[in-house]
Amino acid sequence: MNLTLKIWRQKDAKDIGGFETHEVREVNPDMSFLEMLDVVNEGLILRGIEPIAFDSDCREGICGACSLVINGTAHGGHKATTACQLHMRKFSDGETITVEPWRARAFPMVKDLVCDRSAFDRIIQAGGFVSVSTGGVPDANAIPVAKEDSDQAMDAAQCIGCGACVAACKNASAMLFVAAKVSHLALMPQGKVERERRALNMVAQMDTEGFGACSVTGSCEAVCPKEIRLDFIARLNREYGRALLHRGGG
Amino acid sequence: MNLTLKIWRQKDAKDIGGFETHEVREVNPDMSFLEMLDVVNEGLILRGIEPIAFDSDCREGICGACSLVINGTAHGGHKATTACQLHMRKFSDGETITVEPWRARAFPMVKDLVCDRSAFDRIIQAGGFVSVSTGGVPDANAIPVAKEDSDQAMDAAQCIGCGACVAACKNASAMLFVAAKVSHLALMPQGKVERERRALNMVAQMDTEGFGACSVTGSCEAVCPKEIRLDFIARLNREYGRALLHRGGG
Amino acid sequence: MKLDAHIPSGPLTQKWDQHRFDMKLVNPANKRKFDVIVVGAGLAGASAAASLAELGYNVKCFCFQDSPRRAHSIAAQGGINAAKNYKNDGDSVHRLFYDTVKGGDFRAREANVHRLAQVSVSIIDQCVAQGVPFAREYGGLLDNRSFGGAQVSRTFYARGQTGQQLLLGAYQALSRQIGLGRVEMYPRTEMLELVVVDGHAKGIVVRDLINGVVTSHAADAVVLATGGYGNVFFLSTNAKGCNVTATYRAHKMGATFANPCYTQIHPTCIPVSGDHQSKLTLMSESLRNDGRVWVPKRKEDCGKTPASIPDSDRDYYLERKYPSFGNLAPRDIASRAAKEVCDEGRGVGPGSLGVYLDFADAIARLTEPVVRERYGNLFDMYERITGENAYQQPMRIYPAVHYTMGGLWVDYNLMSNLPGLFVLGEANFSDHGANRLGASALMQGLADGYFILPYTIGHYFASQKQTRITTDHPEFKKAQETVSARTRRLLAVKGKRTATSIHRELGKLMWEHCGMARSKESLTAALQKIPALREEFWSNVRVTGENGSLNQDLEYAGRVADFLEFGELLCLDALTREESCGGHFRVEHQEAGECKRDDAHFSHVAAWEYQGEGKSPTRHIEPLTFDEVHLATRSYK
Amino acid sequence: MKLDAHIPSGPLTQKWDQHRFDMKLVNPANKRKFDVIVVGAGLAGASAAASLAELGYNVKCFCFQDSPRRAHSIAAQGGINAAKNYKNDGDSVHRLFYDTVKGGDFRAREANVHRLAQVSVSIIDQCVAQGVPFAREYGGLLDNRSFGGAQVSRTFYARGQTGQQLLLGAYQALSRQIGLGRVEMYPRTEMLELVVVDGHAKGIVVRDLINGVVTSHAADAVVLATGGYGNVFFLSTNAKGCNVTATYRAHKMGATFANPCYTQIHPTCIPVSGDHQSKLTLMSESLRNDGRVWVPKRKEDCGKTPASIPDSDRDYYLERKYPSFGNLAPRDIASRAAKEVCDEGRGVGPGSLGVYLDFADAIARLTEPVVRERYGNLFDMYERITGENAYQQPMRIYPAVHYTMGGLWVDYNLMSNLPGLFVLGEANFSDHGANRLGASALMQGLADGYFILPYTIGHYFASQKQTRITTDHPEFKKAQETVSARTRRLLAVKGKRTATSIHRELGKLMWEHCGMARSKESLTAALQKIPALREEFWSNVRVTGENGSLNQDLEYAGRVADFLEFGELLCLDALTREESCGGHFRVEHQEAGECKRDDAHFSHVAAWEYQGEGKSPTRHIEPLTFDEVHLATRSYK
Repeated sequence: MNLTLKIWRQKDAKDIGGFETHEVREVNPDMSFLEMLDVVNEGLILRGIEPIAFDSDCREGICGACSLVINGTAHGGHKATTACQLHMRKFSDGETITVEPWRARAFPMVKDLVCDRSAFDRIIQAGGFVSVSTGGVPDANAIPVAKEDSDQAMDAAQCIGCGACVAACKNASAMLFVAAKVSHLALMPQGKVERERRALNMVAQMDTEGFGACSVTGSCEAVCPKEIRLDFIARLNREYGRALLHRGGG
Repeated sequence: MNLTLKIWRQKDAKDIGGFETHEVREVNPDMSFLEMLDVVNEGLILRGIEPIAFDSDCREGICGACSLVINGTAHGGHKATTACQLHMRKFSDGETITVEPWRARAFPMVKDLVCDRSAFDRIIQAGGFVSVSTGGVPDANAIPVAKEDSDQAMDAAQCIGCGACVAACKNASAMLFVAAKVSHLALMPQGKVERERRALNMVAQMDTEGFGACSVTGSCEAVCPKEIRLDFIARLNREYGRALLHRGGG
Repeated sequence: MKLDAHIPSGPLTQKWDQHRFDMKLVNPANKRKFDVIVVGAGLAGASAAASLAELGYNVKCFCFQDSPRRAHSIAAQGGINAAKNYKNDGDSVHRLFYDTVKGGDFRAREANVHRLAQVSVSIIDQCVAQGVPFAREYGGLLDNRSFGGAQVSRTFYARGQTGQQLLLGAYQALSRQIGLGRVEMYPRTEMLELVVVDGHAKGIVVRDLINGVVTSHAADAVVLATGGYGNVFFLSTNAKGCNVTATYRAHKMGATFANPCYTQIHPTCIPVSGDHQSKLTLMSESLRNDGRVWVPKRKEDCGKTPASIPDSDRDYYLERKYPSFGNLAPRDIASRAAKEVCDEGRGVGPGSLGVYLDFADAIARLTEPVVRERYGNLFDMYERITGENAYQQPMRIYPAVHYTMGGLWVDYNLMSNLPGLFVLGEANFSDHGANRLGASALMQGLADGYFILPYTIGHYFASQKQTRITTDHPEFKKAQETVSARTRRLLAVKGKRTATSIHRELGKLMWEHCGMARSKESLTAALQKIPALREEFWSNVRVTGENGSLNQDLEYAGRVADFLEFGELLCLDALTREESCGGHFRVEHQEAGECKRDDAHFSHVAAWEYQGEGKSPTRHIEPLTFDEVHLATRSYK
Repeated sequence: MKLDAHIPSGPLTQKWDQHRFDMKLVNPANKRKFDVIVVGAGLAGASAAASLAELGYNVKCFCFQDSPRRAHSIAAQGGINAAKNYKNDGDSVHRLFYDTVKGGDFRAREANVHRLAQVSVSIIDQCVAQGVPFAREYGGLLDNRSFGGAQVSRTFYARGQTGQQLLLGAYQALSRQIGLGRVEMYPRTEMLELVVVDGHAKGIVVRDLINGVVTSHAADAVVLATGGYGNVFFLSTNAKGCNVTATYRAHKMGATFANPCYTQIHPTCIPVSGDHQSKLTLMSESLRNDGRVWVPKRKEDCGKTPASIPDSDRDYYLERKYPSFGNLAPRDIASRAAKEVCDEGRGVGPGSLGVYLDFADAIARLTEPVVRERYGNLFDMYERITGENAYQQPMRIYPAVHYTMGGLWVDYNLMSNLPGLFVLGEANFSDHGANRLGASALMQGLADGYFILPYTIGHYFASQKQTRITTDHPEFKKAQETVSARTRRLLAVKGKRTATSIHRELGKLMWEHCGMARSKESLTAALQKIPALREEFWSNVRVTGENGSLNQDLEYAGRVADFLEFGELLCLDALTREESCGGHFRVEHQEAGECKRDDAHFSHVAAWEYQGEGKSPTRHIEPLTFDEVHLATRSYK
């Protein structure tokens, strides 16, 4: 198949950037989207042109590195699919495809399709953990956890931190990301102990990083490659409310 | 002492059945009720007549096998006493005693005084357990249990599954039986983990088996040889309501 | 025949761990290819069936009761031992091991007993995880009490209904597997034949007790967990339905029967009150923690009301004879001491066959409410049966047959000499030697089912070239024909005595000739009388009804027929064992009224091999060696 | 050079405890005086960095990804082993030890493996305490499953994303320390040189990938946890970024590289579909618990739809050849068996390089919803990649490079022959011998980071007279200059081939000459071709852009340059090891198609010492002795 790519190029954070058009010939429909970009890049290199910079690593949908807005939708809009697992058979011959980076104030641009998502790391550093150090913990079976709770916690814990939720949100809110971690840990007895401190600190850091407010449109849930549910945001709001009530501040 | 017995005889599940009268002479007042029936049966055998079939095993009030309605009351109406522990000194010389099986749609007749109580087993199979497999459990002292909770759990756990509660109930309800197991397990931390699933599944199975509804007359409590209290039914209702609220369905 | 116990080599404390490692395993994905039959649903059977199903085996479980929740394990009152040392009073695996070997009068295998003691701690953890409501202290941790034969508090309990709660735990685990479709449960179904193909146990033939239909079931292994044979004495604390049929018929198919003469007489039962009695009722041994046992010092006082006998005229004979254990002397010792004082004419109550168990001091010390909390249900039970109030007057107790230490011979893996036939719980002979300590039966049943068989059965499967047998095999046809012929024969006698009357006669004979005291003379007499009684049975029993429906008379007659053969084996074993040990007291072998063992000649297991009807069975021996515990005269003084 | 593994004396089971006692300690108040560099933030790196910071050391942690949460540990699907024996199916520390030694084909150190098995139980406790949502039973306790190469269920898992959840646990522990200011984190930063001063590792030189700035970092110890070298084969299940650069450059500074020829080919990957492919995708080994592997018995049937081939015409070759392990045979065995049937022309799918993994029986037995619950995410992934629905037709799978057992040589303390240089996780060679068992990689990574290094690093600090080195030291300048020169050289070639095309050519060469089967002939050929390809690279590669900004082409070219040297070392090691063992199959050394070890000559670790460009490396050996596990032919039949 043959395709036209309209790809965002931007030399560095200071550059203003813009779309560049590339014609791609003889694309194998079994290729993944990133493999298609690899082929484009090899062509560019041979022509002495710097290849298109984009993040990727595991290429099996779990590391959360890849971060392309494809045809206006984060990861391209296929259910539970990251860009690296999107295959070209999902596109039509002759199609024009636009490729852009995540765009959000809290995710500053680096180059081309690469942005800086370290704000997510700082939110986790603010409280997205259980404060146990190595050693001295009870036997793993000492505290039973209801399967339903554990399953729900796992639903939330699956978040790969890709940032698609932010990219998809008209407010560039990080609520789904924060909600996933707060819910994961609040659902398990191990994490309940410091649930209030955690919710307060993570929300405060989220605000500091400049993410927008949540207006519950559900666009985050729609693009999430791990199908993190919107109701975790409701849980985060409850956790946060509970924490405010018990601890004040906020 | 001499007695007249009016005993239910029924060849098999299809037979219509009816009362048979037996005169019994020289009954020793120290005999248990079942030992008195043993004597009657030996007499029948020697006359070439099939003895009266009835269930019994431990004959010390704990296995729950015996299941006689004596003078219209399950187990004969003495406080905390199964038929096998009822002694003849509780009857008067010359008395006429009627003996019938449990009667309930969910306990189909088998023969004479024997009925089929396997519905109780199926209710337990639906959820009357803690889902732990052998091995890999925490140390027995890892989770403290308040003595009061443990004692209450034991009050409920004493149920011997005889079915007198069903036999005594005008609706043939199994609520006391189900309540005892749900309460036993819900009262202890080990059982709390799956309390909701358990309550929903056991009640659903109880309904499937064709037991009637509970109208809280207390006749079950009155005949229970282990004095399982009516307030466990209130607890079951709370557990069930809680489960419906959290899990839906029902 | 050579009986190889397959005891692992290496130091005693490491045998089980090393063996668990050395045993072959069945791959998890392959377990579903193996079918296991479990007969019996008491503690051992239910725990085994549940655990095997959890591991992935296909399990069929059979019981004669209408539900697996009714097996007689449910009646155990007192408790279950475990070497947790929660009381910090000096218990340890080694001490539980030592107490059990000594308590068994040095007639058990050291390796088995040590494993039992090791595994005991896991059992308590397992049962608590299942939700068993063991007694707790106010702080929320588990309570313990002491029990006969032990100098530490290592017994866990749930009021006076420990057996019930443990059985319900195992029953619930089993029910979970039934609900998941991993165990097929057959209640009201009695095993009548074991099927052996090429020397391996490959299935059973059963009768559906509701409709009399006889069916065959093939499997890769058969597990018998069918309890003890105490009802050979007719009167015992066993349930009415307890019987020797499953193990005895396996014996007739080649499984050796070990130490049948080791029977336990429990010292604290409610005395016999008349000829009508269908069973005896145990009063939990735990009562001996606070009750004091006595009889009048003088015969003349025996008719007086106990309250009227001053302390100085009472003989607290256990405290006198065994000062360090006192009222907590082991069962065999306490039983014989009771017999002794009654033989001296100092017994109390009807027939002078009783001794007092007196709580007056305990009530004075602890108050009546405390005594009621500890033992209320036992006092109530006593009152229901005797019509007497034990808060106001002493209980009367007397020894009664309670437990049988003998059973099918098994090796360290709990496998009988017939490969593929495993035997668990009271049905095997393995861990208690010649006398069982209190609160150790529940421990052994659950150890076998939860923690031993699940390992050893896999080793059998993985070591064998498996040949798949179906119920079309001629051996199944043959076994079915045996069953039918037996039924026809029983129904055809149409004699003049009930099976009950013959069973009662057998029981009386066994009690008198082979009960608490045995002699060459009494045993020789019994060995003449039993065949005659058997002859009487087959020529004069009356079994009513027909095969095709629920026929409790027929079921029972079949079991009595087995008791009539088995009783002879028991007496023969007692005659051959020319020593006294534990529950086996040969009057010829005593020293100051105590058992006198003959270690030089009888430090062995006697396992009997069936040789066919009318032929004497062959006695095989498995020597017992004691490397850890020094062989010594057992003393509780 | 003498390689001393510093294995503690004493009985195997007590070595680690004794060693922990014997090691010197750093006073709590003094720990803050020590700086530690950790390179890599996967399971081993993140757990080490977090644990060291918790202890009080100053930690700097570096990773090339944009966040430490992305390391390729995250992609491990199946689970993590631990000898908890929660399933009561026969597991123990000894069995996990034994399985691992045997699974590694007797080419690992007993002492290391035993410690790993011991520590495994603590790992699960630790991860649960962190909130890792492991799969649970309804009763609330942890679930386990079985995994390739094991006959017990000892694998803990979190759906098909165990690696993700464990990594996030370690990442969160690390994040906590970053938040507390105890770890300085450097994402998007690549280590390019190790700095050695007076024989001790004293720091690293790194490149900031955003702006190309090269900086030096001094420390008292350097910890490499930089993963494996599977991408030397170009196509592997590794992430695109995985590379050998950190370990190879340390090797060039003097660290010996052990057993590079031990590479693991994973049997259950999605087959290659075309030339464009950038990586291969693993389907979790857990699928083999319920899926059955087969190919047609006859070549002629290979083109048919699988449903049209009757059972009698299918060859379930793993079940046939290895009946006791069946579809759960270890990875190397299962991979070679797949190659064998494909070599016979019985492969299926494109290029006939595939075998079926069929769930039809599992769906019939368990129902589709149950199969969906167990493996739904894997079936979805399969469908995303292949467009095929594996509920309706069998999956096609084929072996692919997955893991590398070789790595930098370390002693028992995880320290390389360069004092102060510690190596953890897949980057070292230590615990898996010649083949790794399923679900053991996560175990080893976390064992090293949480429970081993935190003890041994203190011993190093406390045993040395510490000399404080700063980045002003000439060795740092030298290393910085090496980096700059290399960068300039790469940018200067301006040739006609992309780094990708040369890497792809190297990978194909490695796979064909040194993949699932190796021979003297193929290896000799490879050793001729690789230098030529390296020559081609340095004369004809095209690297675009400049150093001063994000330049992924430059980063990649530097890594390919190292692969081009390292591949030669790998082939040399394979040529020198004249035996077959585990993942190293030399066609000259086989017996009935299985590996034939040569214990007389090759029961040792081969550790290669770099001698300078263009010179042959020196082969050192560390003999392996087996005191606990009897050396035997590894059989899974």
